[in-house]
Amino acid sequence: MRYAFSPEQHAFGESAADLFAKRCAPGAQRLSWTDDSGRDPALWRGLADLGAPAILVPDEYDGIGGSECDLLPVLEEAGRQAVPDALLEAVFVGPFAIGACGSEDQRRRWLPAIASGESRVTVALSEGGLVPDAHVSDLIVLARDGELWVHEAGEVDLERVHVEDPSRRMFQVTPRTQGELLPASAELRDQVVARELVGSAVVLNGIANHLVSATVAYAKERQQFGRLIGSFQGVKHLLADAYSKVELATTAARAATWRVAAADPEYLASARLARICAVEAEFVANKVALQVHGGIGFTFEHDLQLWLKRGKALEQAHGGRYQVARAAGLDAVESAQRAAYNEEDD
Amino acid sequence: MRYAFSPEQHAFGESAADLFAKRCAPGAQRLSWTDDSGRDPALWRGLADLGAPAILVPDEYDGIGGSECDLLPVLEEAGRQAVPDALLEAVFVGPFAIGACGSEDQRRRWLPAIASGESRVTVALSEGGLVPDAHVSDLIVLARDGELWVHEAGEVDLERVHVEDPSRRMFQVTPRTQGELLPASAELRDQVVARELVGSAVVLNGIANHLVSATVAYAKERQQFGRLIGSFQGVKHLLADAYSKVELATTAARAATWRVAAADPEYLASARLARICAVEAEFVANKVALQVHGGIGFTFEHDLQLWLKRGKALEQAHGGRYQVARAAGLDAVESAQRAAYNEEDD
Amino acid sequence: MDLTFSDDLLAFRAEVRAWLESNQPTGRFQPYYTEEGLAQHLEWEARLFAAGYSAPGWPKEFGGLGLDHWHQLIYDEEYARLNLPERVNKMGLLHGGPTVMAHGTPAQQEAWLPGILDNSDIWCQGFSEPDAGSDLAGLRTTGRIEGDQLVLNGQKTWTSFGVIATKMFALVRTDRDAPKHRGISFVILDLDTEGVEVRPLRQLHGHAGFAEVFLTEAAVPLANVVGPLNEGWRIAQTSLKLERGMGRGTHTRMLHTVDEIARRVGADPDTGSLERLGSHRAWAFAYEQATYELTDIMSRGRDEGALPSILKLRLSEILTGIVEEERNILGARAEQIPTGPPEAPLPSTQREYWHARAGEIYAGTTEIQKNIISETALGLPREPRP
Amino acid sequence: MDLTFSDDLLAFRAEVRAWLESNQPTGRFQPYYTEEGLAQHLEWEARLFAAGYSAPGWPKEFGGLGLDHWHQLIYDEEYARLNLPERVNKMGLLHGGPTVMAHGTPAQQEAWLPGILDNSDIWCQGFSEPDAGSDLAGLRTTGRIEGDQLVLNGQKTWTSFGVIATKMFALVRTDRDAPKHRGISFVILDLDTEGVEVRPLRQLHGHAGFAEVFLTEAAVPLANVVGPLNEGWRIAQTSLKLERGMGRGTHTRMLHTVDEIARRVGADPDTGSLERLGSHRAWAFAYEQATYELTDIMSRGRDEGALPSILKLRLSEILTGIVEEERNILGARAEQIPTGPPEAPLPSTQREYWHARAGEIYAGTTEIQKNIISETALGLPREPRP
Repeated sequence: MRYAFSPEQHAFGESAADLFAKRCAPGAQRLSWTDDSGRDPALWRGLADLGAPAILVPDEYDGIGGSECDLLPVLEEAGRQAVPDALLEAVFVGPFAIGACGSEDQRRRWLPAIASGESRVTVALSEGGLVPDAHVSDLIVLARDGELWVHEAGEVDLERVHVEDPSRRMFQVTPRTQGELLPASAELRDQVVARELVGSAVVLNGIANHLVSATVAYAKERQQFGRLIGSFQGVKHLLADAYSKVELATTAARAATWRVAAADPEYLASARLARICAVEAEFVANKVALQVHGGIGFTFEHDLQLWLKRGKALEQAHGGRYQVARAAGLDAVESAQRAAYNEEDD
Repeated sequence: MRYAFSPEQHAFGESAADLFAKRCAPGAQRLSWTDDSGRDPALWRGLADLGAPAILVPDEYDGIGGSECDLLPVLEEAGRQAVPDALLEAVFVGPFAIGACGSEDQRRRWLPAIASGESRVTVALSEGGLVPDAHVSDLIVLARDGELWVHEAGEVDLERVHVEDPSRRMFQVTPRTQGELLPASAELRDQVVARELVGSAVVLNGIANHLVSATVAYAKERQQFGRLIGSFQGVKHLLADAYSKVELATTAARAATWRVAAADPEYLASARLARICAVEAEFVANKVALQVHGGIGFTFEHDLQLWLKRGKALEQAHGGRYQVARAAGLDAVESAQRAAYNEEDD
Repeated sequence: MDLTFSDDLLAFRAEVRAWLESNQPTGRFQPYYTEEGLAQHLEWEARLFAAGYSAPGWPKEFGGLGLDHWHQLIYDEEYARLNLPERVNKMGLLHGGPTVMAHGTPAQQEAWLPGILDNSDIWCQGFSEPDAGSDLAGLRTTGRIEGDQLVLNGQKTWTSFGVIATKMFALVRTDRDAPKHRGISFVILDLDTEGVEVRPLRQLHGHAGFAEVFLTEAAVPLANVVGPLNEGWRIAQTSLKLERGMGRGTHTRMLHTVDEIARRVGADPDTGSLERLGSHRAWAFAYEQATYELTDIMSRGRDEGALPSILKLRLSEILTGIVEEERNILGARAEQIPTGPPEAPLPSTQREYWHARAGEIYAGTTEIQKNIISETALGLPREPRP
Repeated sequence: MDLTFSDDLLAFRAEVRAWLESNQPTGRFQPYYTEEGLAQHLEWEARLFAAGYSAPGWPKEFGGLGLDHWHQLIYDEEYARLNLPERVNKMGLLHGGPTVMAHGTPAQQEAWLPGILDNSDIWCQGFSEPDAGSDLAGLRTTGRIEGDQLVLNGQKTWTSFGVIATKMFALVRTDRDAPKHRGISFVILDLDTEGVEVRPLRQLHGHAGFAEVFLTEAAVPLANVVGPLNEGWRIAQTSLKLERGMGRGTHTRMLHTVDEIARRVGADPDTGSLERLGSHRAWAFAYEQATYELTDIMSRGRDEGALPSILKLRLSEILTGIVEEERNILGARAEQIPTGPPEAPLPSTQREYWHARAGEIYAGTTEIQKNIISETALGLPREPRP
């Protein structure tokens, strides 16, 4: 067993981190808020050059044929740097959905362009839900009547829906045509859902990680009552609590990603568990970060808001906090019943 | 408006407190644990002399015809001193149930003896639930098929069921006869339920109050790292949090008792709300008390266990933590719908 | 115990309700820091003033209604019940004005109080500084006496209503050699004084009514000091106590938000949502009752003890719990807003959300309240000084 | 990343499972501090010893199985999976023995280690004192050198297995003039030494295996000091680190308790219970995986950093959450026990309940872990010393 990233995975994450630092520093991101598109083509080009959208595309369609685990450091880093882009959909859920659920013909038509970055894909798995980054996507995967459908960009009407986080771009998508059905089994659709859940958990863990570390840094420089505020137990204990939760959630998301990639029998349940931990850990980190920053964290000028708002948005996106907890509860009930049945069997 | 107890109410509470201090000090209570009955007839006699069981009995049946608010200081004090006796049932819920729900004949037969303390009553409002102090009670009120029934002591079989708190005496009661139906309307039965909920909240608040104050006292004398532990923010903040919750819960229970006594249209909903606050506040006080006491609080010899175990038992007794919260949620839904309806009406 | 409102109070409630209902503005106002919004607010304020409803808590001699604590509570409940516009001169009405009444000279009272009532002056508070947040007494803005003038240098921040205010009551350090809590004075300054620069301070939820105020050799008359020189800390307690005390209509707005959640839950009730709703409703009830209890105590002139801090601590936690639950119920829709940021302020759900979280910080953070409660109500020892 | 167990480990799991399943005792044991219970435990221990399964983590040269971290984890998981009896010589096997191996002389190792393996000696730990709980280094028990003897005076408490132990490893102050963390020595004493009195310490849930140990002029050979005199604090870190690290089968037992709750919820599922269950299951999964991650780190000889403290902190909170939920599901039945207190110890639901809460206190309280994490992992400054 080895929980650490391989040297290649680590290097891949570092390259992505460098790219994000260059293209999406908070200052640059603020400029994008008044921009109509809000998206940086050079960021996408850079990711494509790194091979990010090719990782989950099989070799035979000009992809890299890598593992979900390879993308884990990139998604974590995207959260850590609050990257303003629906990367989760574009490099993780989208390419996998088309590769796993598409027909041979569909794969041949779409995957090579996805792998090269020429064609960008986005996804909305909740029926009627908003679609992130639809305005810069060439292919849009939508859930409808329990199936997955692909729409090409020219065949849909987009209406922008404003959201609290000015870096997010969300759209109501109205297809003008029926689109193409991805002929997937329910099992394959579950595999897509599991990737959304676990990938979303990984991004949230990155956000939470930054919220804690930025707050620790602030607590080491802010003085009140003649002391660094980070020396008060009232502050230390809040941060230790948040940090320890984020650490456990990060481990859980890595393990769940492994199970999802390995098609472990428990992959869907594990993805749900990882997302529950990630949401709860980010929730606490979000609360503590703003509380310890105090007034300064509330100013529009302070960059903390990037992570605060992104975090709150992702707590509710990709499944809903309590909906996922309920599903995980049902998983636990079923698994306990199976265990009891097996014991009787022995 | 006046939230403070009247001088009479205050004096009544003080008298009860003196009686409890004399009869139920922790040392005496420990002796009762190996005692078969576990109950002190002198305590009951003392309470009867104070008039406690007569308060809710109307004048015309030799009672005092007082208000539920008059008994509030006694019940709070019973919690604060962890009195080993089902007082809630014997002086609050029981006498009210028979007075409110009994026929004229039943009232005439039973109430005078209840008021004088000659006859003791106990109650179990959850169907099939255990009955506290049935072994020292002359009348047992049970819920069955949605109605309330009275059984006399000689007509039931008792089986003691051991519980974690060695001061509590709980019984499975099996009636040998049908008993007498209390011919009450659903509305009157709700009034009985409301008294159980709010009375239980008041007792819990007393328990929580002691847990916090005993822990504050300990934190002022225990030294570690060359400091009183009560000077660490890690300890202070836990205690301030628990204390503030107990204070609010105490106010809520007093207000709800008033509404119950006044048959305010919201009396049942208010009783539920008071119980929710009491349970949540005691839960936190229980946790903090043991945590701050540390190892010493875990010893069998330390008296903290009296309140720890009583508190845990009462969190679940008299309605169940989440059951009451659900019912209160439904109350809120209905009240919001009524409000919306009235607004439209305007 | 007696928890009924007197007939007198019930009659007053009916009277206030009738007036507010028939005089309330139609439609929602723009934020006060926009030109249109300010005009809307001032017109409404003028209507309140004309009817004598501007300062219910002020003594009649100063132009108020002279209401006692209970009548004020009723007034505030009715005002909150209709969700009427925030009072733009709140800092003058509730903090600055009462401080001047308690500690000012007759000349100061005559000079300043009428302007608060009729909004010819809008007041703001100059207490917080970049390095003096929780540690308010660590403030560094100085006041140097030159003849009959006090020359101010420093920076104030988090000045609510700062962008529309004309006057500020501020704490400044007039004796640098005195211990931290001494040598501070309480002074009133005109914001058009030379050397005063007001910059809007936008918050993360778009609200832009707060300000930073920079003071550079700003000279104000020494006569503008309220109370004795160097006694400002003591004087300010009047204002701080009011700030840490209850917002008298807060419980009404809190119960209203719970009702909104209840309506949404009611559309598709499940036990999980009902349980959480029940708990939120319970604590909102407890908070309401504790507000009444504090009013009861104040109206009898009894010592409030740590109750204001207890209410502040619980208020912020109860409210954040409620607004988080609102997000849970809205789910993915919780982030949606009608117009695009960053130009427009967030609409009510998100505004109230962040405002509730701010409540754990302003007017004494949660941590400060816990220190106060544990030291005053519980008598636990202070932290050792470094 | 590679999160699969090697074939070697899978084979070992099968082997251990097969042996444990066919050799496990039938029926539940009485508590070890009863005569009957001790006999049952010792018989089971003898069976483990005979099969070489007594000390899986000890090197082969000392009679152990010489298992590496991963094999030990597998062993502990399998042991926990069958809910097998607690090892009564845990303090010797996991704490005292390894400390003697690391710091003892060959003569000490030869004299003491075999007795731990075959239970001819049962060990207990003498660290805590009435006034030295969280502040362990505040211990007051003294050791006075007289010739070749160390004469002990003082009191130890919270001595688990104290009532059945024959030997204790203890920390005593041998230089009163040295700073707090210096001048402490690590010494092994026979509990039948004259001047040693062991009194059972009953806990609130009836468990009576702990003890208080009173030392009055108890003379032990100076040769029983492990490591250099006055270096006991450093020596004890070996033992403390093990204590604060993971209990290797804890995650298995935790998941088992969640399964029990799931079975009860399954009988009548509602969204409230399912949501809480889902959350508990999630954190139990995270704790399991973090246990594996720590094993991974240790097996590579890499620095564990604050991970043991993180695990300890989260473990106790996750576990108390789970046992509280068990009470919620049992409702009014949660308090019921089969036999009457105070004679009998509480049955498993209540025993595990209080034991979980004790977990927030023993081996470094939650507050101490938060201090450690914030100072070591996050680099936050220490509290100023008074």
